[in-house]
Amino acid sequence: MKPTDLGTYAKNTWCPGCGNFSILNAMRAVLAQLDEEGLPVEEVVLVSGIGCHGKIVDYLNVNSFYSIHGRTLPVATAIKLANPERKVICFSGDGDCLAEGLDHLIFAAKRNIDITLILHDNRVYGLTTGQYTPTSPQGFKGKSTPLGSAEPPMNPPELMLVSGATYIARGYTHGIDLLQRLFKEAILHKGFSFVDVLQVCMTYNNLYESYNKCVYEMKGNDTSSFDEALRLSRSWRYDGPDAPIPLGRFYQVDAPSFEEVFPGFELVDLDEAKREKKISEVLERMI
Amino acid sequence: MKPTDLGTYAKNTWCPGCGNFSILNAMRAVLAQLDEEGLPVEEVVLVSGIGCHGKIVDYLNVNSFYSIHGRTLPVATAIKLANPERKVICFSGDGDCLAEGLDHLIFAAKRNIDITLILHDNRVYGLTTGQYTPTSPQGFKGKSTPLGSAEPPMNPPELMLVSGATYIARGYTHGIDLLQRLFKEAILHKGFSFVDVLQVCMTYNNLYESYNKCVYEMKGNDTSSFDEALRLSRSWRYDGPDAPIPLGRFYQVDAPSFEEVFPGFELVDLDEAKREKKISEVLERMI
Amino acid sequence: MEDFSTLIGGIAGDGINEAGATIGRLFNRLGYRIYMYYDYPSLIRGGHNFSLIRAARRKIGTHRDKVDVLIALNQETLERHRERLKDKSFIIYDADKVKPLDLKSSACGLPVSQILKEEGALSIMKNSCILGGLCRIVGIEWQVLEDVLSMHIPKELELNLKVAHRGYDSAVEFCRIEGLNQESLPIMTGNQAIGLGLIRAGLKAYIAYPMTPSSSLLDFMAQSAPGFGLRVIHPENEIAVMLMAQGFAYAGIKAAVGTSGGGFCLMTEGLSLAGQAEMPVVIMMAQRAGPSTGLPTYTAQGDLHFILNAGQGEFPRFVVAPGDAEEACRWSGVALNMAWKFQVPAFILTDKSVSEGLYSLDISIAETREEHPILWDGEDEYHRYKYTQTGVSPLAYPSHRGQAIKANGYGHDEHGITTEDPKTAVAMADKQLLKGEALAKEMEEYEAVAVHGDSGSNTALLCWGSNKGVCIEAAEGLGLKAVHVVVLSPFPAQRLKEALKGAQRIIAVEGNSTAQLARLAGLYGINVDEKILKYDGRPFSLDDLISEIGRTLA
Amino acid sequence: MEDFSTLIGGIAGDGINEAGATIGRLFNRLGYRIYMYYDYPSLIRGGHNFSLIRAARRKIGTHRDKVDVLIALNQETLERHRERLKDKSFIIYDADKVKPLDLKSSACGLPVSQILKEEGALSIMKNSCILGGLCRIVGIEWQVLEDVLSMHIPKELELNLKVAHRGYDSAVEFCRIEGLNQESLPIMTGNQAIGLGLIRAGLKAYIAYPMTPSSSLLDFMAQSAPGFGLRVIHPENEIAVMLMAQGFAYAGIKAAVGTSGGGFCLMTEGLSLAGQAEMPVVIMMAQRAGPSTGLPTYTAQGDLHFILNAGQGEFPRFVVAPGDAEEACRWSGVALNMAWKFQVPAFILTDKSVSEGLYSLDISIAETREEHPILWDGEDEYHRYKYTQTGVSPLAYPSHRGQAIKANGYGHDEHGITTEDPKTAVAMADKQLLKGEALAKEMEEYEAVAVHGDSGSNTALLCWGSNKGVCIEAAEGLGLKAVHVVVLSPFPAQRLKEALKGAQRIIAVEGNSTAQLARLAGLYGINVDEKILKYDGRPFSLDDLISEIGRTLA
Ligand SMILES: Cc1ncc(C[n+]2csc(CCOP(=O)(O)OP(=O)(O)O)c2C)c(N)n1
Ligand SMILES: Cc1ncc(C[n+]2csc(CCOP(=O)(O)OP(=O)(O)O)c2C)c(N)n1
Ligand code: SF4
Ligand code: SF4
Ligand SMILES: [Mg+2]
Ligand SMILES: [Mg+2]
Repeated sequence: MKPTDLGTYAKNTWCPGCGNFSILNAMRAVLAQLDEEGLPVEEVVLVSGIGCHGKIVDYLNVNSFYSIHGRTLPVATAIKLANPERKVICFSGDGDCLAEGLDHLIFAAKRNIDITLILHDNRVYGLTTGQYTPTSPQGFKGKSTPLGSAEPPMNPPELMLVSGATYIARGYTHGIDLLQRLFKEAILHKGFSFVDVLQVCMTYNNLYESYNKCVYEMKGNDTSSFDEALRLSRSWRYDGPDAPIPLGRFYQVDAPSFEEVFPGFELVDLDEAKREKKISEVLERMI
Repeated sequence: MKPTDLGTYAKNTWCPGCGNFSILNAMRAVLAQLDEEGLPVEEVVLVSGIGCHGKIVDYLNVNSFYSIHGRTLPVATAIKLANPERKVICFSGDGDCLAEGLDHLIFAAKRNIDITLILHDNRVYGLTTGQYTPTSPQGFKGKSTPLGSAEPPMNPPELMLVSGATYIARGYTHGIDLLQRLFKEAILHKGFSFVDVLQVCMTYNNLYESYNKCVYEMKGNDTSSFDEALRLSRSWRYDGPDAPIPLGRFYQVDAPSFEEVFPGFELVDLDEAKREKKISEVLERMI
Repeated sequence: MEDFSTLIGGIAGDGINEAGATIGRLFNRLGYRIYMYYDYPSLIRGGHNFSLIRAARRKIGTHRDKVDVLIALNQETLERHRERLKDKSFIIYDADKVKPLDLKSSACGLPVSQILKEEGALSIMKNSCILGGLCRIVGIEWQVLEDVLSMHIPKELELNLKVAHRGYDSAVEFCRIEGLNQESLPIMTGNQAIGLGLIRAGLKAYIAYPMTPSSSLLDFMAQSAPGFGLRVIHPENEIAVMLMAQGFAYAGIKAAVGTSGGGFCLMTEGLSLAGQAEMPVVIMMAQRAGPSTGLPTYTAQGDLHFILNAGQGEFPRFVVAPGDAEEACRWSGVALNMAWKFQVPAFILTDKSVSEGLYSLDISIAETREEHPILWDGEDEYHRYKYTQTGVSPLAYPSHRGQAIKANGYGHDEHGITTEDPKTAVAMADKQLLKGEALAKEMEEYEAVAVHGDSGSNTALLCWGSNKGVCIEAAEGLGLKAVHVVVLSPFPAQRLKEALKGAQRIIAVEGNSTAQLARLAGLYGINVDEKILKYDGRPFSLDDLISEIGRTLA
Repeated sequence: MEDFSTLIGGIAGDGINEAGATIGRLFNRLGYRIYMYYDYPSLIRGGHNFSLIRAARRKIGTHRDKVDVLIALNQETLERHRERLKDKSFIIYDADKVKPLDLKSSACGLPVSQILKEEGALSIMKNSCILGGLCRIVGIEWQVLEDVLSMHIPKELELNLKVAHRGYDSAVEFCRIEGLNQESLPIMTGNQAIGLGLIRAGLKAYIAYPMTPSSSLLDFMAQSAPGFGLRVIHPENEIAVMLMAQGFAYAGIKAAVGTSGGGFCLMTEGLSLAGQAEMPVVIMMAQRAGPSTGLPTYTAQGDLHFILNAGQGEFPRFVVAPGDAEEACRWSGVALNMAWKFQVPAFILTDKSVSEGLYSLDISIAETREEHPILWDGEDEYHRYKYTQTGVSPLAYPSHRGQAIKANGYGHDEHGITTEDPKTAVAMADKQLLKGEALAKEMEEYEAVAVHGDSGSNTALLCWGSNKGVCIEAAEGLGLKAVHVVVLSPFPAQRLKEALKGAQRIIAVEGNSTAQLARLAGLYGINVDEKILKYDGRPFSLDDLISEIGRTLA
């Protein structure tokens, strides 16, 4: 399977130069490669939120559920629990996932459910034309905060770390090799995988220049160490533009995943006769 | 003012022995004392969620808004922004605040808005008669999880620490002196104060015995150190019942609070004539 | 005596609900049909709880004001309910806690505490003691009680039996309840009946965040999960609940959710998604007295129009409001079938009365079998939203090599790819209309409106949901017609008109302050003449309704 | 020429909305009244956007299919809209990008890129160039354009003017738009008008999470915040939005929120809280094509019954659906006043057409002054929910020494303390009914239904919201009556009946697939004979509607 086999007839409507193209291309390549390597693409289900990022599912000829703003994870959770064989990948925005749907994100991490979440972290609401998000730096002048936002930013990798995610990484949309590597690792990781992608929004928050100056790839860090992961994830906290920004894998540990523990018993699929018999037993006990 | 002056005619409907009585008594004492010390009680506004905890506002003859499940903080935020002079105190449950309303909790911490949140953390849904909550240990056998819950617990103080809360402490409902001290500190702290109270639910999750064995009061810890606060808050993570459980203040730092930064300009209160004049100016520019 | 009412009252924590159920089971064993109303405030210990258990030859679904036996576990019970005593009522009380009032009724104080102490029994076992006394007093044989306790007491059965026997021995016979020559039926709450109905129709997942009066369905499902292979999830909030249901639906797993008003609010966005993405999902929505938190443990019928119109945009939905456990069981299965047949949201709309009321259930009537949705034939390329004559597109679930199954909450084309093209938008809206019509057509086969009482009467009571039982009995007693609307959407206007034929005076009986069914019927030119509305959170008793009807007709 | 239509089209990112507004302003300066429809898909760069600007002597609120001038910034515009050309239309295009079609229309290609290059101007300045050309072609004096640009171009005015002049010089006059002897009015979107209406009536806080087509109200409020002393908050989600509004209300700060369908879903639980706790809150709810995400940038009138019934339980609400900017401005003020006078939620129900459409606004008509709520007199003990004859309890806000001001979403007594007592529950529900009646009574003073067109005609168009403009013009053109329902709750049944008096044929004109207003009117015995429904996300043009009416009446 070639990456191009995974395209659709949908017209791509991202802005020229948008970082989402890198995510799309990297994902397409990874899925095609995984298909070759024995993870058939029909076993993959994509779930997207609403925002520019969400459009990605239209561009991938893969099973998908185009959900609503902030709600990728509960949909994905059920798809995974319906059949733990599926590989479920969520595409979410920073407004989508860190504002509207933050609750679900933390619970997905807490449960360590085997889902991969790709955060298209452009630090702005793209599709609603430019408001601050939870990862915008304090003072961000967006449409809803023309005088600058009053809130300091959130640090998603750090938050994920204390919440229980077992794979945490950061990529950047200028750097498709790393993206591919991280996507593949994340998908293959058993447990909740969180990939924060510094996705540049050309139109409302063009940070190419500042990112290009600041990003560096972590090498040799101990990804099994909570403390080291914490230190590295706190070394840049989405505030100042000119601090070094670590890319790569922060953390990866092995831990029981939710779908392994849930529901706590062997799932049976009763045929109608067996079901009826069991129902009669229940009714008996109600006399 | 005596604490008893703060009572109401509402009949108390908590179970005998419920930890909520300690919280009520401690809060009553603290508010009465603060009133004497120059924080008039009418400047205080209480906001509660829904759960056993929520009933506390009925028992305090203080301004209050009995809100809905999970939603104390947005109500409280607006009350604070309406008039930053007010002291706003939220009473919230672990289901209320960590499941239904988790998003608001993290944003309140992120904003560091000057609100005090008392978490009645009985690690069970009391009022709906005994289901697991985000702080119940994995394997908790509640009504919705008769075979044991599949999720590991959340660690609220740790989560608050990385989210930006500037005052974080833990109390226990057997230990009213400490509770009073923490409540007072929290209320007087400028910024978001989070007090996790190990509130024993007699009926659905009676942990008195295990708590009595395990709790200890932190002494001499450096509450200005993020690292130390993190270490201490991670030293017990709501899982095993027999680890030492630190009580007291984990963290307190000084940082700009939301209502100081917001809205970014001096609020004016225009009289009608001035307002009309400004409206005319706006209209002029629309021709 | 073929209509016998018993009230047992005490504080929360006394186990009044279970004690009431046990009393129901005793009568059940004698061949009676049962209805029980359980009244409790929103607190865990203390306050005042009571169960009103009525037993009769015929199936019933309402309580009477007066009682034949009043069982008081505390003084408050006696005082609150003294008005319920008739000349020949009998009072049973815990002699160590209750000072008998100077009433004309016969009474028996059982030395409960003493017995418990002597037997070394726990306080909660006082119910066994009292029930022992009750059996003796009303002439129910010891063996019946022993059978019931043996079946339903999970722990320390021996001790309970001992205590019960002591109670039995301490009392004397006052009357003798005759056994009826009828078989015993299962007795269960409306929520349990819903659970069974859904399971029987093929449910595979149940997701809920606890909320009175829906929580007992979650309990039931969680308990039933291992036996029936159900995935039962209690996630972080109701938004997640509703979205998880859609993930399951997408994957081909039949799922239902349960909630009450405030929780349902949080599901409305997901509901609209189900509409657009055509995801089958069943919503058990148990009404309670609102607005907002309202009276969480009390009943109401205040959310009908909200349910009918919830979610932005236009899409068909199925709404059924069962009137008792039997209907709850049967129609829950229908709801699940309709959801999947037409790929629409389907509501089981109950209230606290139906959800938590206890009823006798005849399973042969309540039976609904699983129906299977239309599946993709595997030919050609799969299109999740293929246009068809009925508007219903064949389903496929992952995984199929070479096929991408694309669900979409955005405006989309047949394949499920987003489009904002005006023609496609119209075609998809027309598809929704078609599905609505097909669903309405299907419903013509179902008895969506039921006529009871004197069908020739020119006065008709018009009701829905939990008021079924009380309206039937009142109508029968007064020689009126009672028309019960079971399906609320698609609205069975034709059937309703036929049911009301000949009625010159229509009286709406509802548990709300604005007569919501009357409003709905008005849309179809059916105009109600009078309204009897109750909105204090309590269900009508038969006596309430009869006297209200008297006032209305006077 | 007193009815002149111009279309300008290009890709997203070309600034088509602003260019259209500028064209509107040009005509405005000549004394014309303006209406502009802006059409764009949900994307940021690319695709196809167009603005249709219509100028006429009288106030208008709809567009025509045909245009007098077609301005094409790209080839697609020319191709998509060629059908709109009349014999005498004129085409203006960017000669470097567009290959003129072989059409009979007169056309002028401007060497835009060349001009920009020569002047060293940015690409976005092409609009100035084109507008320069337009002015010359339709005979608008240079000075008018210079005035408009000077007022509205924030950056690089000089360069823009230069470029515009080059465009002006490159074109030749084709016709001459005569100035009208009317003053110029402010032109603004419905959302801006709402913002002004609310501010004028005393708004002090606006809270919203962005969502098309409500977001531009958030923009406007954020910009207006410093000048008017507004607290403008964009919080984590819509749940927070709605709850914050209640915190402000409790504190005595007049607040409004804004959203669209999906976001509104998340507010319904808070809405019900506002009902129970009697918190005044204004909700600007801008409809778009649903269900679910639907067509986010396109219009619909699909949420009327959802809004009327949202939230569990029963409580009164005010709902107004303004039909244009003037009504939006006036009635938004009324909504705020009613919310506080009766302590109820008040809705401003718009759709994309009204919210984002551009209109001329005569402020003298749109004026609504702030009214003040009934405040506590400071005597005795304060009771937040005191029973009164109108059901409205006097308000007090913290702080008052010795008084606890207790708001409560639970069932409560007068003081605001929780109770589940049945009598109090009834009294509080009756209080809600009383408030509803008082609100309805108050509304009798307002022109909640407007009659336009030929009031003597026996055929009436029945419409609401954004279809006002198109119905008026169609009715006037065809000699019909047009009845526009402005207030939807409390429903002005009496006024509507009067308005429809004499109409033998009522035609509902709506932007949905199920005729929601017709359904609502049906509740009051007002039955519609025909329905003209449009649900492709696009508003009716005058020509659409006239031909539909023709078909209907044929
Ligand atoms: C409940 C709800 N609220 C608001 C919106 C409107 N909305 C659509 S996209 C979007 C913001 C998207 O921002 P982000 O998630 O960061 O995605 P991006 O466009 O930047 O990729 C919003 C608020 C919505 N669709 N649903
Ligand atoms: C939206 C919503 N969902 C569910 C409920 C039902 N409910 C009431 S109290 C409660 C649980 C309370 O648990 P917690 O917050 O831990 O409070 P506790 O009773 O333990 O003090 C729930 C789920 C509700 N009121 N609103
Ligand atoms: S607005 Fe930003 S995020 Fe959206 S498509 Fe354009 S560049 Fe990408
Ligand atoms: S149920 Fe638990 S938390 Fe609630 S009142 Fe009783 S003891 Fe307290
Ligand atoms: Mg973003
Ligand atoms: Mg709790």
